[in-house]
Amino acid sequence: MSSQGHIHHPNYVQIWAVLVVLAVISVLGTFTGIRWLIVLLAFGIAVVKAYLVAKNFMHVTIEQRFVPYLLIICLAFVAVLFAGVAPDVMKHRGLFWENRAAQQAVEAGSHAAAPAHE
Amino acid sequence: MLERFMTGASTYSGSVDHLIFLIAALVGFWLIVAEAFFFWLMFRYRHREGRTTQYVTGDEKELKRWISVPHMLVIVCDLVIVVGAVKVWMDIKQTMPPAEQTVRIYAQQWAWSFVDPGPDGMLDTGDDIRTVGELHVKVNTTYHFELLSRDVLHSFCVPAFRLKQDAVPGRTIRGWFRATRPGTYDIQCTQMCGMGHGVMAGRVIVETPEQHAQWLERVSNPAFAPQQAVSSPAPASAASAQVAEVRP
Amino acid sequence: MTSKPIATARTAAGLPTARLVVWWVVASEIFIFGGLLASYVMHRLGHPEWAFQAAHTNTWAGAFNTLVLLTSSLFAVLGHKAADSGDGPRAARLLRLTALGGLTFLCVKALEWTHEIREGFVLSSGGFWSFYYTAAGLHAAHVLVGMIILLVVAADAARNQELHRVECIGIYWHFVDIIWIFLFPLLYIAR
Amino acid sequence: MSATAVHAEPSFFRKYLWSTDHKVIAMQYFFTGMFMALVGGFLAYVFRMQLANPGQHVPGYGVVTPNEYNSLVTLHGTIMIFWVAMPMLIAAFGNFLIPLMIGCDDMAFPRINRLSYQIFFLSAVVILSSFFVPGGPFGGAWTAYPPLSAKAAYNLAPWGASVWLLAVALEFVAFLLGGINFVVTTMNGRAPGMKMFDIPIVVWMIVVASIIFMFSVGPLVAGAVMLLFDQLLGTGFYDPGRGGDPLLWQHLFWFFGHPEVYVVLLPAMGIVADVLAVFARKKLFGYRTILYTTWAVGVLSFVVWAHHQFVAGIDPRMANVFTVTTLIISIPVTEMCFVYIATLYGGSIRFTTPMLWALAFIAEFLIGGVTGIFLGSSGTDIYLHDTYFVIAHFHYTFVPIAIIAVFAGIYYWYPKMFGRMLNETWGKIHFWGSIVGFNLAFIPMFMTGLAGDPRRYFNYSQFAEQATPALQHLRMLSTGGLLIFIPFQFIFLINFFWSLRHGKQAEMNPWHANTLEWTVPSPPPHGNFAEMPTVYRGPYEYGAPGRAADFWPQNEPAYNLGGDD
Repeated sequence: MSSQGHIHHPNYVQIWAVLVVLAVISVLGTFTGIRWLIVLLAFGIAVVKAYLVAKNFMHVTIEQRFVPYLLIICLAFVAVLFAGVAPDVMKHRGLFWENRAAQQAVEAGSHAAAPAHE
Repeated sequence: MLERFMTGASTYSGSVDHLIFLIAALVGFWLIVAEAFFFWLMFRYRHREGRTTQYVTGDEKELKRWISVPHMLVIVCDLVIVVGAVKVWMDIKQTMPPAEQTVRIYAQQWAWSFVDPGPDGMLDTGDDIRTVGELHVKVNTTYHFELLSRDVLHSFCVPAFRLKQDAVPGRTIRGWFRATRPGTYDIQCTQMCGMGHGVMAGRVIVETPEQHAQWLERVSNPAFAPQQAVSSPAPASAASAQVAEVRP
Repeated sequence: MTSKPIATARTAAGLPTARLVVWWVVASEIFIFGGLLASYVMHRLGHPEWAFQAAHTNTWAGAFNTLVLLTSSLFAVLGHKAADSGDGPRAARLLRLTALGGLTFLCVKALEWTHEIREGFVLSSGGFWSFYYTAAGLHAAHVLVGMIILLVVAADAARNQELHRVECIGIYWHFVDIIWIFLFPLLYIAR
Repeated sequence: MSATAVHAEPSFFRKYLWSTDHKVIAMQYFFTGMFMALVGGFLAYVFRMQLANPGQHVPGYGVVTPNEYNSLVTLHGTIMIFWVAMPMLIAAFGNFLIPLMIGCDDMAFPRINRLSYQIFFLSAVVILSSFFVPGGPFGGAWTAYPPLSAKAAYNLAPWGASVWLLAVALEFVAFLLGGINFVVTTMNGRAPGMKMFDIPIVVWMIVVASIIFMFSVGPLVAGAVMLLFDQLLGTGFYDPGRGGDPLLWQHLFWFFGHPEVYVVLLPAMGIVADVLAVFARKKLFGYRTILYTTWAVGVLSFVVWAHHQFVAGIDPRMANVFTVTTLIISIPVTEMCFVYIATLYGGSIRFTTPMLWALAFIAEFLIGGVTGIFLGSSGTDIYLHDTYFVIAHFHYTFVPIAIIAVFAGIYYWYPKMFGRMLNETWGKIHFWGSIVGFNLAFIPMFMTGLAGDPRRYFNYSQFAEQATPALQHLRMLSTGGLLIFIPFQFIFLINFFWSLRHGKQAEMNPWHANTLEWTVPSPPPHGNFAEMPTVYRGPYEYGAPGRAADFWPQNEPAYNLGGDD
């Protein structure tokens, strides 16, 4: 494809409609009150929406090959960062160490009435 | 080998030294080989009138071998080093031999303070002994320590024990050591902790059972205990002295 | 723009330089937001009690903003289509609509934040709120920058100049949209 | 504003201060970096003097207080890495070489390029201004670990800490803009015929380095914003008391900090590669091998960061993972060094000044490389972490990178940059003086480090084991090395500025090199090429069989018909 645009433009309004519906669903999901369902819906739909936007609006899939690879590599490195950091920051106890401060925060927060004003 | 630079006074100081020696031997060998070959090439192929350079792309099999074979050998050496390193690491940081005694170490700007369980051997009891700047331990006794920080990052380092562990505020980090040689050894703070970082010293005093008993006897006498804290020499007071003199 | 260096006009990599640079910008932005959101996620998973703080966020505002950004993205891509067909003025109109969407987004956010700050939830009143304002604020800053560029590009496009830029700013705008697509569940829904 | 003022002879301001010409911007980075190097060097001089004779009055400075000492080491590190190594290696050489070497007239985005320098200049002004703010400059080490860096109550530098952070953040922005420009220019702006494997190694390396920087710095930019909020707006991102975690910063910092090592290493390697090939009159040994190892290093550099944190309180089990990755990354780097050495085989080596520096880079960097193994393997790092062994190790990598390789580049491209030759004799004197001083300064540190000498101590009076005469003599020795090193740099400066006017006129291609920058007049005119070149072959065709000349310029048609087919 070139910027002088000899690309086939799909029906963007349709795609937009799908995106809106998805957004609505993910909000409606919160009314079920089932935690795992809410989270699953929310993030599952987020991924789908992101894919639709990237594919149809940003035209990633018909862009030069290296572009999608580039973006995927970026996401992979972010995942590496998460994997390397989480064992120390996400967990509050490990081999011969424990994050007392965080544990206490969790304790206090879970009981407090208005945790925002801790 | 490292003994020449710094005495080793813990059970694992020897294994650290051996690992350093192993790595030194392996990488030393490669360093010498590489440098020697490098300088020989420099001499052998220095410019002389009428010498034409050879057109070598580096893809020729027989030449590539000169890279690939050493390359494989280096990988082998790396494997040896990984095994050695992980073994020592596991021994020092990932295993905890059963404790015969447990002490608590507080780091703060800019002094070390220690809680010794006292005669009953239990922390957080009435007879705990708090000292500043001096950690008294029995020789040939496995100590566990709980490392805490009151303000910023510090690092509890006893070079003679080959021991180093950062103290992180909000966290309790546990480790162990077993002193093998009576004597007095430096405690350093090896994590930048502000103005007094360079004077945040302490001493670990490794005592024979008798000496240790005497010390216990001396400090667990209630009349003495308070002064023990304040009258403890060097670090804390020195630090504050430094602070005082540089304050504008 | 007669002074554009030859370097800018070349396309050895097979796509126009302007679009290439946008992709690289997107790539580096992925790391900025990636670092921030990764930090947020691992804290959030470690601190279930933050859910109490998160409960005070206004899901409806977030949802409405999601629709606003999705719609503005639609305008942006329609603008790209118009630009491809050489219709500069139409592309300009659509880009201005896109910018209007951005403006709406920021207004809603402003109201939302005013309300929350009134209730006493400020940047420093708890881990969740710190991340909430920082992440949403960083995103809002991108929206603001995007709007300015949109208007600049629109001004050129209206005179049928630099039409290829319509697509480039579009790509950036869609990226900002995608960031929000993830911020919405992260900050509003997951509790 | 736009770069329209090309044909009309522009005013001094437009030509040198507001120019969009990549060569002028390169020079701006070059001289800024040179100036900052003098600042950083002076800081080093002051704290080395303090260490050699503690408490004594330091000539040209005065008595060093503990707080000042911390600020000195902090700013020495920060300035040397962010305001000397990066502008010199990436920005100065990148800006000057990339368009010339790939055969185009300028950067793809000249005005973004100018903007990147202006932001960089601003950042330099900000970091220097931190010397004069109330409370003095930041002294929490260049790693700026919170909580020390987060609270003025801890670091006693209410302004310094934030100013430092602001300067570093600005510098990141500048290099993000610059880096994207380099990458895009090289991808799209290459001369017709220049395929992937016809790009000079130095360009490749600068581009890969820019990509590594762009990717690794992102999380730290976010982290810096969070730290700034902690300092100024009372958030608790890194405050354990309020649900934050100090280790998060360490991870974000080193996720950038370790790749940063390769960000500066690769361009240095690239400069050395080009100089080696030219003066050994020899095709690089395995161009593709070098390229593949470069990419391998680039990828691996993202998975080794926590070897800076073995004893920092991370989960001990993670340390094993990072020990393994660290030793893995040593393999491509070793391979790269082997290939460079092998390039000399069968050559005809001219020991000109640039070649001396390039060879010295390899000889010294090997030492820096192997000593890294001691620190990368967790077991020994327990003992050596944060001792002078670390300092000796990374100066044996960074001095070859930021000093030796940069000098190789300067002595090699000076004729092209300024149209005159540097004085060879004085160049060689400068070389030998610097090398002797450098080794004398840092070899003793390996020994004190093995004796457990902790870094960032302003004196050792409190530490019986460290205050021994033997160790003190070693410290004096290393200060002596620095005192030898510094004066020879002034020899260089004199040579540099004298040659600007009185140096021998340089012809177009004084070194008989192949790459495109040598096919234009020295110094190149605005727009570089009278007619845009076409590339017919790789950059390292030296001593090609069946040719009279032992070099073969990239733009020379196979049968020299002078036609441009």
